[in-house]
Amino acid sequence: MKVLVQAERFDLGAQNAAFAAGHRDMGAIVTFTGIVRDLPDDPLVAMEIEHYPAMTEKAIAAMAQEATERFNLGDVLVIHRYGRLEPGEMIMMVATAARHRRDAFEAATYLMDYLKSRAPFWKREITAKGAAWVASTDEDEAALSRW
Amino acid sequence: MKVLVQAERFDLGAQNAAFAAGHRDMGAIVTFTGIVRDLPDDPLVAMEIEHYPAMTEKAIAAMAQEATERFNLGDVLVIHRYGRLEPGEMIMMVATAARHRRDAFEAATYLMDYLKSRAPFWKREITAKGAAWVASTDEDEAALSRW
Amino acid sequence: MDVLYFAWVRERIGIAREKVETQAATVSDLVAELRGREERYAAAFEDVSALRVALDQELADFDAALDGVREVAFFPPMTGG
Amino acid sequence: MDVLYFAWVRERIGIAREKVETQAATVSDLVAELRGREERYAAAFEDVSALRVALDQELADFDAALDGVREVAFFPPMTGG
Repeated sequence: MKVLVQAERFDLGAQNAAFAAGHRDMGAIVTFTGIVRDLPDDPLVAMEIEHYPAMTEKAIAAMAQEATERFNLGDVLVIHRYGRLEPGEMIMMVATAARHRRDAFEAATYLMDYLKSRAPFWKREITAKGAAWVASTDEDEAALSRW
Repeated sequence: MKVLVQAERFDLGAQNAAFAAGHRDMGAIVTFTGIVRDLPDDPLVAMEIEHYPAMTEKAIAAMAQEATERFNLGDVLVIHRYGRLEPGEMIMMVATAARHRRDAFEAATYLMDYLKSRAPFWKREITAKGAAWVASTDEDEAALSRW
Repeated sequence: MDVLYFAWVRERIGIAREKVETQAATVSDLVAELRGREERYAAAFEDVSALRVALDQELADFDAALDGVREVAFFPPMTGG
Repeated sequence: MDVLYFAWVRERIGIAREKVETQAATVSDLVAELRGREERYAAAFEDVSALRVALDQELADFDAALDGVREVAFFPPMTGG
């Protein structure tokens, strides 16, 4: 299991390739990558992500451990950035390795649902008019009830 | 949409990075990678994949088109190999890009369920004792009834 | 029409493709004809529930009509992904 | 104990962390104390249903006891991923 919480960009291709190469005993690898949207007429100038340094890694590692047990994972990787991100930049990624595709998919979905609503990050959208905190959604909270 | 059916290996990292970089307007990228298992005491020497050349790309493109409409995808990539593969080699990958993570996850799961049971590939496992066709499973067939 | 065989269907019949002259109206009729030819065909088509068929590269049912079809392919359930 | 504030809770209160001397038995008791201090605290804690709390870096409920707790953090619902 690897959890990285960092301000720096990460190399999705290299991370995915290294993760897959490290799990030849697993048949199925799933990745999710979250990207700051970059739409033509969107006023978004940047996204700022605040986090709770003493808690973040610990909370993510607990989720990753839970996912590992629940879905029989061979390995899991979570990278999550904080700080100021421009449109089009990657925010985070997860990767899961399992014997069976269903476990790899479910584990990645589970991790995303928990990271959305239980990892101590707070996003703020910066536009020319000012900054606004991103509100959590009922939909994101409801997604957790599935697990 | 891109569909590649090839004997050659593919570069997962480069494919995933290029796919994500090409979709800055999408917030969510999901990939699945299938790997020939490489277990310590497994007698598997190689996996041979036969396919139906005139049908394969057409069938996969139809699945990708259906997934695009059903899950509002911004883009989809499928790479599937045929021929002889050694343990640890990558068999195939899919990548989906969507605005929302749920669509990206569901589309990738949908594509995998269909590729498993509806794309014209037949796997054969080679061991020291001989070769045996991989049987389709009721579980794989049942997975389709979800959609 | 061209008739193609894949995987263990190909192995049992011993060839990957052949030209077949037939008046068969449906896939099932064609299967009955082929089954009557030789033991290796009878072995390949013994249990059609274990087989799939594509007409001109599209999956079809065994009761599908063969009107205008140029290529029929028989194979076991697919194992892609 | 150390009390930390994040996101708009931090903005409303105007500081990211502070030392608080308290005899509060539970998180709710602590919230009541802080709310009584000044308008900016009252504004931050106006609707606790919009808040989350962590005790020593673990998510907790507002009725959780503060015995032995060294760090309390208040923040809005998280928006990670």
